[in-house]
Amino acid sequence: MIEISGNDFAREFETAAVELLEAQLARAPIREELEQSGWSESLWTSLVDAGWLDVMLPRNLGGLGLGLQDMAGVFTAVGRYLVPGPVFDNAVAAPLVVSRATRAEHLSNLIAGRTRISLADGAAGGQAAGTRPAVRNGRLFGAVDLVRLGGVVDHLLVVVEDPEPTLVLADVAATGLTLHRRHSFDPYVECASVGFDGAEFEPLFEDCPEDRARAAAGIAELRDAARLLFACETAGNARHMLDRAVLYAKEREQFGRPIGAFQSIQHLLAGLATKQTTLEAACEQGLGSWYSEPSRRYVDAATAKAIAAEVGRAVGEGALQVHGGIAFTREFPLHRWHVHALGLQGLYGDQRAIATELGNLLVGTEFALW
Amino acid sequence: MIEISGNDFAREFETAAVELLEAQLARAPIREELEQSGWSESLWTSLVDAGWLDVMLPRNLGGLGLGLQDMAGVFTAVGRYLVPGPVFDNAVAAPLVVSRATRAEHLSNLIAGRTRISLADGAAGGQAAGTRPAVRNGRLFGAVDLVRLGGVVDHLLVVVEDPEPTLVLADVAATGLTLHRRHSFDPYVECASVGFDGAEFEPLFEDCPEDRARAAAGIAELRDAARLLFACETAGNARHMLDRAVLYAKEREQFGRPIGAFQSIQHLLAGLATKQTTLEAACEQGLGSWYSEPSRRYVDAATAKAIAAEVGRAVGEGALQVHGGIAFTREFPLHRWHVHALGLQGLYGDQRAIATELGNLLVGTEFALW
Amino acid sequence: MTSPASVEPQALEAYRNSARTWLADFAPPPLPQDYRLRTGALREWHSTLYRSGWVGIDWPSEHGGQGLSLEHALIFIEESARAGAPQPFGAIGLHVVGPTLLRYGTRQQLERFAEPLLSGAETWCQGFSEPDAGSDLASLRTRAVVEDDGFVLTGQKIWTSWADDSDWCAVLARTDPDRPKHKGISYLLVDMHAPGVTVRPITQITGDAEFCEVFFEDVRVPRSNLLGPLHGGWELAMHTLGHERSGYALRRRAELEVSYRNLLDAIRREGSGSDVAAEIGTAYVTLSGLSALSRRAVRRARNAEVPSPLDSVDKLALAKGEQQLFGTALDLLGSHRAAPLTRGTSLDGAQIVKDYLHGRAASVYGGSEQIQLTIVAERLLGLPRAR
Amino acid sequence: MTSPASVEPQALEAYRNSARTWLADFAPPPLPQDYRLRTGALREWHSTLYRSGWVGIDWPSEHGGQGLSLEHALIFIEESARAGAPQPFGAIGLHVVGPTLLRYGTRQQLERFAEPLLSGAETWCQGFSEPDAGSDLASLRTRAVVEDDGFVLTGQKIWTSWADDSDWCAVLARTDPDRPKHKGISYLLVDMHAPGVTVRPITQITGDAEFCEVFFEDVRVPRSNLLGPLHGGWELAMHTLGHERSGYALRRRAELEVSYRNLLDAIRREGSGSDVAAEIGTAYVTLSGLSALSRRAVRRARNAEVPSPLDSVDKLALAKGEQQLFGTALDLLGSHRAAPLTRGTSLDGAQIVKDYLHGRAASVYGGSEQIQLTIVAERLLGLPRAR
Repeated sequence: MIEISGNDFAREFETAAVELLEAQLARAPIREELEQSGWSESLWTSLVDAGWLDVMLPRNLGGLGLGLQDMAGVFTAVGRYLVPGPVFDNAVAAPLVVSRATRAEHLSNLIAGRTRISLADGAAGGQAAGTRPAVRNGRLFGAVDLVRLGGVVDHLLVVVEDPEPTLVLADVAATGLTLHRRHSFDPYVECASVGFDGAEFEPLFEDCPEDRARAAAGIAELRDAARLLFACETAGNARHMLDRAVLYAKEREQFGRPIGAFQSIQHLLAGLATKQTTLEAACEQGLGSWYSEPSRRYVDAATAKAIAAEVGRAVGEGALQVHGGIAFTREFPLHRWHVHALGLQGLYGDQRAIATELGNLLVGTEFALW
Repeated sequence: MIEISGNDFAREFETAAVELLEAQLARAPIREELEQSGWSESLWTSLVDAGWLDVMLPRNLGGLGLGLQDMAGVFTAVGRYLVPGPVFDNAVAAPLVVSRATRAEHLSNLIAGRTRISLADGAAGGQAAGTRPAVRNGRLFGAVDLVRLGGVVDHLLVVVEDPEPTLVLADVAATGLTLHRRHSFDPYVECASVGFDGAEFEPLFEDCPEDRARAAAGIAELRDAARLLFACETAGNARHMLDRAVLYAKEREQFGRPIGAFQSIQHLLAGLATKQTTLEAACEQGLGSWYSEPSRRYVDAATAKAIAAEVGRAVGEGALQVHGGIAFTREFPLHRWHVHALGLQGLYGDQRAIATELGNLLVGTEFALW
Repeated sequence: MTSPASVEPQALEAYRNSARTWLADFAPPPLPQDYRLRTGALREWHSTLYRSGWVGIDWPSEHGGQGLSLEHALIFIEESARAGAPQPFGAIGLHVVGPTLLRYGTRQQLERFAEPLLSGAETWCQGFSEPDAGSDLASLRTRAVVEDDGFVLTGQKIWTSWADDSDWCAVLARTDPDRPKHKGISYLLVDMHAPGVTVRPITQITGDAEFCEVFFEDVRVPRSNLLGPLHGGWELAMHTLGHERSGYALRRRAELEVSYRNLLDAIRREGSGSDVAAEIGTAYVTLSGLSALSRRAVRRARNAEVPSPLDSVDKLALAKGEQQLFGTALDLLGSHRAAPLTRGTSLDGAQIVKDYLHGRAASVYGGSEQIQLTIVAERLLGLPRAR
Repeated sequence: MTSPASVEPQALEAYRNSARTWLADFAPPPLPQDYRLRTGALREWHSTLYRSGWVGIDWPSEHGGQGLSLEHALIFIEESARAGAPQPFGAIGLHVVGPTLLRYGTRQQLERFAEPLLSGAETWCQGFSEPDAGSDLASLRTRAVVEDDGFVLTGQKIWTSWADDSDWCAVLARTDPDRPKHKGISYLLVDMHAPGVTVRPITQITGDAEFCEVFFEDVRVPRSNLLGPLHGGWELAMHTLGHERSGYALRRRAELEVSYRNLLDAIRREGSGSDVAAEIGTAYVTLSGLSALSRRAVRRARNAEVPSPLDSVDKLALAKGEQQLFGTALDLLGSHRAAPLTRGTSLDGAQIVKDYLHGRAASVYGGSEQIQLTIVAERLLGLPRAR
């Protein structure tokens, strides 16, 4: 359980999210849609109606104007209940960007119209810098290899770093934009590759030094937010798998007693619980320093994501082991969480990629330690 | 236990070595010498008298003219009984080199006179190429940072790779040669750094293309031999630690039963036994292909050493854990084996260094697989 | 026990060459993705192999085998894996049921079952595990009521590979519920076409459906289909599991080497950094360790030292090696772990994710990691039994 | 239970600054290598700290403390570690015995013992473990025979840190051999200068000798030195161990960060490859995880949720983190692991090997890894008791 001292909103929103999801997932049609396609339009509508997208939206656009900390509990709930959809993109990325953008009108309109967007950022897929989106003569070129949920949205919020950092909006139906849906092992996250070949776009910032700095800060903030909230989502996901494994260990009997009474299973689960606790604590730390200076925010978000990458996978592998054969059948649902965690593991860098990134900063410069 | 099919010598020599060591180590003065200084001149004399240095020595020099396979069992015994001294250098390196050298007379005389030598090879300590021994104008320059047992020998067998590969002999008392004994955590392996600043030497090969090729092949063989036999020594060392831990787990009682009846200890030890068995099998594989083509020999020796590096340390750490507090007291002898294994782990590369070396070969070229 | 002399290396090398040549000529069929079509192709492949003398290589010739050594059989397995050829369709029969049949079968049973098993005319599955008897196999509940002329079988089995395509099933059933649980079990050869047998395939998380549930409802099994002694099936089960472990490790190792080769080829096409070198080198070292263990397993088999607790060592090392190899491969997919079809990488992401998931099961099937560790602790190391 | 309001961040920051300034001014003494001289210097340091108000920071002021919060105490621990200052000599008294004394001591006992404990005038050691009662602490055999005016203590303790320099020892002894083993134990405060007490230092594999064996032979302990109820010592022992775990983890974490900083400094001086970056980054992430856990531990302590099974989580994470950090450092020594004084490397090899060996003991002392895992499994996860 992730707790942020002095913040009751996060807990309240989490409780509300859990209630909503329990109710929605109790409905057979939604469960069937999810099982068949990994997507349920009516589940998405219900969470939009519940106001998930409004929490961080500025008040002048009709939102609650709250912060990222307040959304943390929602993301752990998303992880625990395996909620599909571009929640981060619409409930976090769009509000963060719209509040920083100097040409925010188009994005405000999309938000007001409940148009779904996906964040298209080459950094999410660890893509080489030279292949990422670039603006040339007022048109968009390059590609983003990994756009989560690229197949269910109408607009892309594109991170551009060449020739200067900026953020732009692109309509997926624009000419010069091609979108390939990609086969995924995780039916809950349909992915797409997006190519830009002279595509039109709507700028969100002016082309002046001040705006470039604003955009650069916005991109950094987006990426920190992604790492931190995907860490929270992973924490929720892993919490679910760990809880299921503990429950199974209490119920499943072999050799005349619950398997949870065997020391090997006990210690396996206790090791996972140690990892899980560390992950939750690291998420708290990242959330707690969200409003600190950007370098502290960056380090704590990166650290939380690195720990999430390791723990999410390890808890899944351990939970599979505790469950034994049943876990490897498609009809037993555990694997959905595990495969989803594998996808989260790689987004914005796995533990080794982030450790190398941090290690280079630490070794190379007088980078602040604790 | 390491077995080489179709070779009874190795087993016989091992049995003889074990008998010798049991008898010698039962003698209180030798035990005391070892406990105080990690070195016993009379133990060394006894194994020289038992003929350890003669097994691989060519027959024309009064040896048995046997091969490296036949010495494998001696090295596992060295590991199990934690025998100090430059056994590899004198029982393996010197015979291998003397049988290849074209100017072998000086080395033959040293061998005949039972003069102790150490192998001085920059590769053992993973030293940067530019700092290793080089011949300039007929004199020796450069350094070897890590010479095992450098403090108890009279002569060094020096690997030179610059300007051309060759092997030479240097008297530790020669002018231009400085030898610094280095503090070691392993009293059984006194180490030294050796510096050459225009030191005289005795060449073992002529300075002609044919001899350079012979020397290069000799150096490659020496290094493969070192990796393989240090892997065998590690296997013996780890076998001792595993056996002690199993014995302790059977005897030590907690909560009214032997700790070996607890699944956590059972599984810890079973995991170590799996590693240990793999190490012994890898040593067998390396020994079995010793007479194959050099690339096969190289790969199997490197693989055995990489596995030894990982297993030796892991078994030691596991054995410490099983023993608990007692293992961390100086008077309980287990730590001697463990610290010795740490030293062996790094010699000629630990698991990561060797994996990187092999990986680069595999990725870079059409290197033969199995 | 006398140790048969090992086979001449030259003879083995010649055999390897002939296998390689034959496999190059009779290029194995590219397997269709469709499961039904694939099993058809596999049956055909089995038949081709049998006609060419590549099935039952180390079986006695009086029972339709080639009468060669285990080393010969292993050579064909290795070469076959390297050529990318699938295993013969009747792998369960050949490797799991077959050795137990050879060891415990009566003359009549061998005459009836051996040759069709080898030829692939009759395929086999293995009915050991049950929903409530996984690691604790001896707690199985499937009953076979003893009658004059045979048995009446009722119960449920699970994790039965390829049961829906099998003609026969080797079933462990409780024939005496009153005895201690290990001592009331018999080993029955059950006709899968008999009335009362129902099969339900289970789709795995890899998307394949090789496992099945099998339901027996008052299935009549003639007395002649009892293998080994009545109520004495536990010994046969242990024999089967020991052979399964050691044989499986040998075959699976050859397959892992092929997977490794494919991974390496992709990395070579791609170019790579030093970090990849360490990972790919580590995987190589691990697989070399498995290869070294397999030499020992062959030696044990030749000396009739099977089953042995060292089979469990092999299985543990194999599972760890498989998980390490495919875990590394998954890591190399980077951010594309779950969406593995990626522009600009030559790694076969879809295959890697499947292999990874299959690898996670390697520490579960055929006796879980926990069970193997306990076997090693108690039987190899002689530690006191855990209570 | 009400949760006290957390302390104002500004107040804490000011406290941190004053600690930092004081530590910079009163540079801690460079410790002599000689053990005797070193303990002398450490005693002096404790005394300096006490006089300046840096000891007993979170102890109630009526017992000689500063009456501040746990956060304040932790800030001083962190800053002290960062300044390279040693812990005060009476660490066992302050962190292990002290909290139990505060919780269970009578007014008279507190008046007698609290102030000299804080000032360092009297130093303490902890006599829990015995040669045959390690993980199974409750099986301890040291007896304290109850007499009219007190107890007569006989037995042997082991792993008693700094016993040879201690004035008092907190001893667990069996006062009723006829009760179930957890229910016949009492917690006694024993004068180490009393007749019948003998101490034998144990040299560790790091070369230090902080641990001792302590022998009690008919040592008389007055009735007034019984802490808590007669035969009720087990509850006190659990309280002590819980505090020891959580407090130790907090202090040790700060020390690990200093070790990390030293390692990083050496690597920066040396230059390095990308492989080192991954390792050093991984260690940073691990230590950040411990730092995050410590924030939670402070929250628990503030809410009086100690002892908790989460203390065992912290201890497990700490031991793993420590082993990972120093294992990495050892690996960075390359081939020079056992002969650590190397030309041309700025890594302090001798210190790294010592730290590595100390780290291996981290999963043994204060309750082994196995014990902690069982506590987490049964008390945090609610798994059934292992039999």
